[in-house]
Amino acid sequence: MYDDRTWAMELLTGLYRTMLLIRLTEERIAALIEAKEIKTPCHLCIGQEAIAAGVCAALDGQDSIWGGHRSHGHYLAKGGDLNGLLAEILGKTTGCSTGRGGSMHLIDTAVGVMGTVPLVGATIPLAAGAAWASKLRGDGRVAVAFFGDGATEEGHFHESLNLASLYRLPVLFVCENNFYSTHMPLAERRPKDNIVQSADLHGMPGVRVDGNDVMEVYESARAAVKRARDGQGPTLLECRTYRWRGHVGPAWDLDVGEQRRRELEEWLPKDPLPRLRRRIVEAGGRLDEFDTMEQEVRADIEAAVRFARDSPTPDPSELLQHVYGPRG
Amino acid sequence: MYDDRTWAMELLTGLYRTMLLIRLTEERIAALIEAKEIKTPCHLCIGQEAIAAGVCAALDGQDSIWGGHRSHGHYLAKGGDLNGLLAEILGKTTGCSTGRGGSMHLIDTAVGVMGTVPLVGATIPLAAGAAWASKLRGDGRVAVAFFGDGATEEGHFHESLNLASLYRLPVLFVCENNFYSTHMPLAERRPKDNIVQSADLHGMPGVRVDGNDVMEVYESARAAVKRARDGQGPTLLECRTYRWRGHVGPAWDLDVGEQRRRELEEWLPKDPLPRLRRRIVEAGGRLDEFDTMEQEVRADIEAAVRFARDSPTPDPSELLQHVYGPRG
Amino acid sequence: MRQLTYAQAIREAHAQLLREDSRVFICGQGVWNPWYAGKSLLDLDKEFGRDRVLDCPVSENATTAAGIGAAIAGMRPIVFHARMDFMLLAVDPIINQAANWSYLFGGQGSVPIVIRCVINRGGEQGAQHSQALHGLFTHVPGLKVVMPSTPYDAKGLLIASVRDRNPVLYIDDRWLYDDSGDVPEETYEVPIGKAAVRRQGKDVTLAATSFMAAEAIQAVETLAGLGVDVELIDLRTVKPWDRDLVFSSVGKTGRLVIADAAWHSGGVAADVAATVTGELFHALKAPILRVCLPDAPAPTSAVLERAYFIGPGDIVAAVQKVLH
Amino acid sequence: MRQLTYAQAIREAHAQLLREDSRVFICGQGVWNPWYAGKSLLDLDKEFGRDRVLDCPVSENATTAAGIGAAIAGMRPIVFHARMDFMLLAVDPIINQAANWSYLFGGQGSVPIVIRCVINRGGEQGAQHSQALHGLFTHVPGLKVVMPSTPYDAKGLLIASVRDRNPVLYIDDRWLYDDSGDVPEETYEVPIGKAAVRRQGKDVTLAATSFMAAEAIQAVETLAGLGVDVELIDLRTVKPWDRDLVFSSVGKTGRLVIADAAWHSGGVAADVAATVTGELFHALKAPILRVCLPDAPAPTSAVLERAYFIGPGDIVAAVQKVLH
Ligand SMILES: Cc1ncc(C[n+]2csc(CCOP(=O)(O)OP(=O)(O)O)c2C)c(N)n1
Ligand SMILES: Cc1ncc(C[n+]2csc(CCOP(=O)(O)OP(=O)(O)O)c2C)c(N)n1
Ligand SMILES: [Mg+2]
Ligand SMILES: [Mg+2]
Repeated sequence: MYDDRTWAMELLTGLYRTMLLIRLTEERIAALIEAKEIKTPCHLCIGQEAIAAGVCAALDGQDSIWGGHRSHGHYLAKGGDLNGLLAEILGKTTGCSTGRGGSMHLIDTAVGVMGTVPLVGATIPLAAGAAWASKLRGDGRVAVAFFGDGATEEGHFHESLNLASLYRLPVLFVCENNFYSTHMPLAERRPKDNIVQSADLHGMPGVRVDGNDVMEVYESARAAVKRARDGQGPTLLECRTYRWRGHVGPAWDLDVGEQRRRELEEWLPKDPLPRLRRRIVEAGGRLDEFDTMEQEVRADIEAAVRFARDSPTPDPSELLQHVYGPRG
Repeated sequence: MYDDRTWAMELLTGLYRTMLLIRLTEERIAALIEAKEIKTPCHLCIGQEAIAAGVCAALDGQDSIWGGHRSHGHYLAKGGDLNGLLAEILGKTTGCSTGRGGSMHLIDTAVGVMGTVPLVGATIPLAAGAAWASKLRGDGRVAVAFFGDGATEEGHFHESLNLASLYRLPVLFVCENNFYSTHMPLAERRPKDNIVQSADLHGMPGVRVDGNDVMEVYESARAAVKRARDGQGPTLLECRTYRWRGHVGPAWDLDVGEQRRRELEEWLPKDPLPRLRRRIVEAGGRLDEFDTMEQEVRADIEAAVRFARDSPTPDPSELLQHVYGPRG
Repeated sequence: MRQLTYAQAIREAHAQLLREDSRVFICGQGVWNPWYAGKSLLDLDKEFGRDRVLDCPVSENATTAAGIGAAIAGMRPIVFHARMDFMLLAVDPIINQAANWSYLFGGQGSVPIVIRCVINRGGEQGAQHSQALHGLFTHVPGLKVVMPSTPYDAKGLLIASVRDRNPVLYIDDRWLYDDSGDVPEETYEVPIGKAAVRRQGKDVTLAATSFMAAEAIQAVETLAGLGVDVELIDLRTVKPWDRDLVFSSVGKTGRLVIADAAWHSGGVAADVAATVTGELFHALKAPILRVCLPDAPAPTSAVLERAYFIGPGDIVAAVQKVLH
Repeated sequence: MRQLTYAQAIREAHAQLLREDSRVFICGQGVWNPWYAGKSLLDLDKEFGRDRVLDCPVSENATTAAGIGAAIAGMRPIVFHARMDFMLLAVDPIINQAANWSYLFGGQGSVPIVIRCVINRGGEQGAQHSQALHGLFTHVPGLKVVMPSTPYDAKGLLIASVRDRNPVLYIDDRWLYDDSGDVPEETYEVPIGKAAVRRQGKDVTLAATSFMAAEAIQAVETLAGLGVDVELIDLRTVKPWDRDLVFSSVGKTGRLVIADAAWHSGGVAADVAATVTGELFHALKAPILRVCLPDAPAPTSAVLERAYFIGPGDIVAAVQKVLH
């Protein structure tokens, strides 16, 4: 099913490195939460790394992404500054949002991370709007909205798909269907497991993707990006995956009982990292390179933690800055 | 296609009488607007009478209906008091809303007209809520939401369908697709002419109906009502029809140009009244009965106009009554 | 008397209402799980069944509007919003429909719904998970808005709200959930629209809402120690707020400070100040001061949060200011 | 100077902005048809094309939010709501996103959007087609809210709003559309946050908004005839409103009446009254009165509408009251 020409080793290892960076960063954050060093609520994406990595690998630097409450991975996959992420989560001035946003409000406009905000589904129409801007300017940029299965229950999800399709906006709607909205399983929130079908209703292609297969995610995203750049409008990707940790925080969240335990047993083996790793090895990748890569990534993360710890906290005298932007 | 056993002559003439009452009342209102006797904005349903008549004929007195800005027909079809309608539109205390609501806010709870309000799509979730009440009480009542094609662009249309389907609520979603939202044709507002498809997305049956064929409307509604009463949940009916007059007021609305003129030429021959009339005659109905019926209906309407004219206007001293209900 | 926490009192009121009135049901996000509602709804689904205690999809607008429809149809729904911020998606049915319904049908329709929402701020959650937005709703005729500050009122106001035939916004504050106090076991109502004098005093009237009414207890003790005799009024209902009680108190003290942990511009505090100036001007001996949040969104970093949120110290300072 | 109507002035501002700045576009319901917007957008689609002047589906939330996204991405959208009532469906993106965006990213994001909405009341339209809801938004930090009352300001404030880097609510009033006045042909800005003195006076300060500022002209003439010398201030911007000008005027007159055709409880009038009482108390010689709508939804029947809406007579009465 894959177009092998695209699977140059650099691409594979790049995808792996991104997923590893996300995984290890999230685990480090989990440890910092348990150590009570982090207070801001963190929604970890461990287990879902392939979606952020695969989609962002299909984008250019100019393209924009928009996320939600669970967006550390999106931020990192798009190239968001690691120091800025850790510093933000620790509430420091050097944070990507200057310590005013915390884990749920991330930004790095230099690399196209336009904003992540925790109102569920809020950035779906914002991304459509960014795509609208690109269409009006003809600048060829694509916008991506990352959101969860729960977000598809908000009416503006449908309003946004209709607008984007009607105006053929260059936007990707990437739904990370991890089958839960907080403690609520998908089946208790909608009659059918058919999120992807929303695309057809609104007159755009919808693709259901194995969200734990980074290569499948990448290929689907690349096709959708091409469509968008060619002026053919939006695509909905339903990436099916699973959240390993609790809705918020580091706990393994077995509290919600038997169902979760069974599901985890089924999903843990689908871990996207070993899957790509096997593939890389098949393609002739050398095992020792993984160790080097892991050492490098861990070093970066530790450096970021040090940077964050050493950074100053915001000065209370600046509390009222930035309520309004420039010129007012 | 029709189950002939149901087509007793009383049913046919009853449906005809309802449509005639709506048609002649709307035309009378049109005349009163032109005579500047009516100030409140009136959205006439001339041409769409079959939907109100067909759906309401499938309901019991206990069942509730909920409407929008274009709901004179729904009110009358459900048995709403004719005097109360005219008096309300003329702003009198004897109006169905005591002169506080005008044309766009009608109520007659005695016959199950629970409320019509002009925020587009607003009563879609309200009707779902009434059905929710019936499900919790087990009272076997069905609720009907009447709304237009434009209302399906509001996100809460989708939210409501999902809720109603998930909880199997006894509700009918009756979309009167007249292909316009004010001056905007359907094709300029959504990529596909596929409103009925929303039903499948949300896991309920969707039926596309010729909204100018009252018998087809009645049969589809009856089947949906049965489903609802049997606890099988909601149904979406997309009734395709056409608005003859302007979005608001009596004008024939040719102002929006060629397209409307062509469409009207195509739709006027589909007038639901002559269609049923032919059918009744085929079934042995006598022509002179139509004349008697028309005289009776006109007499009722003139009596209602007199009643409205003779009724007092509200007393300004009562301006602040009913801001809060009883106990408050 | 028996002690309950604020959260337990809310839970007990829900349970008793579900028991006494088959028309009552609860819907909204997070009602099956303590994550959102703390102990305030704990296991109600197990006790009363998931038909009457319903955890809903992420659809604030339709969930709230469906509750309104059910209320019009004769039920007594309690729609739950785990955070007031999320309820902004439901402003349309609340203001356009629930608030107007009784009036525009000349009293023939009524909307006996309780829309319960939680102010849940701090903890480095930031701007979109911290807002105290009651000031948006107190502007709107047809709505009632209550904000209990004690376990006793939390129970009594919820019961009164559910029994009221009008749409009532019931706003509780997550920061109060662990406070305990006397709570009778039987059902009782705390009347909507009636404030409570928490302390008699002659120097200054301090009118406070919700969490600030709780914070004020400490502030007035501090002030008493400084020889300042404060009359503390807990508004309890912010729409309609208790003009009679506030007026008679200010008539006596001639001084008024209002403490409301919402943005300074507009809102309840401004309405109380404006009304008193308009109608009791000649009794006033000093400027009316408002102790409110700065006109800024909530930051996350703990150091900024400490600078942003207000407490007893701010009240003490304001009271001293109106005395000199 | 050249005369234009209020509606023509708004239209000209739109046209000039579309011409001068390729980032500007207009979206919303009814922009292709005079039914909703009167002459205020007449034929702009024909002049600038339907890509930049876009008549949208009935999706207030997504249309507004998409405008916000486009603004964040560098455009200068003007989102149009033919009635403020309908905008309640878009309160979530306006308050949760647009208002907070700059702050919660530490100034790295900005939302240079204009959300234009129309107060369109009377004519027996009733409660859901009459609301003047600016008082909901003046409570919210991060938003600016302007309400022009003259053709000159209607043009100048729209231009200033579009050039501002913050989210601005531009609220015009359908009842003003046919008023004419001097309007320069070139583009100019009326500064946001600056009120205008419409008449100098020494006895009473009358601060009015939008339509009431226009009605006030007649009221102050009547009062002048009665020997009452009113200083009339048109607030023009209601968030942030012009403290300096209001304070200096009240400092001179010692008396203040505020006229705002919105509900009496809460809202802008209450904020102005509360702020003046808090900061200018010792300059006040009389109670501050608010001339506002009663705390009730709008009725339809013409006789009730006449009793409900306010005008010059109500202003005159209030001014006379604060003088005696
Ligand atoms: C508008 C809104 N409603 C409710 C919430 C509470 N909430 C926070 S996260 C969440 C779950 C969303 O589920 P999903 O979209 O699937 O994302 P996931 O957490 O699974 O990544 C909810 C309901 C919110 N933040 N915003
Ligand atoms: C929430 C809301 N948005 C916009 C409007 C303005 N409006 C009034 S009627 C109408 C057209 C609705 O079209 P449709 O639902 O198809 O009903 P029809 O008029 O065709 O019967 C619109 C957009 C409104 N009343 N409410
Ligand atoms: Mg999920
Ligand atoms: Mg239509």
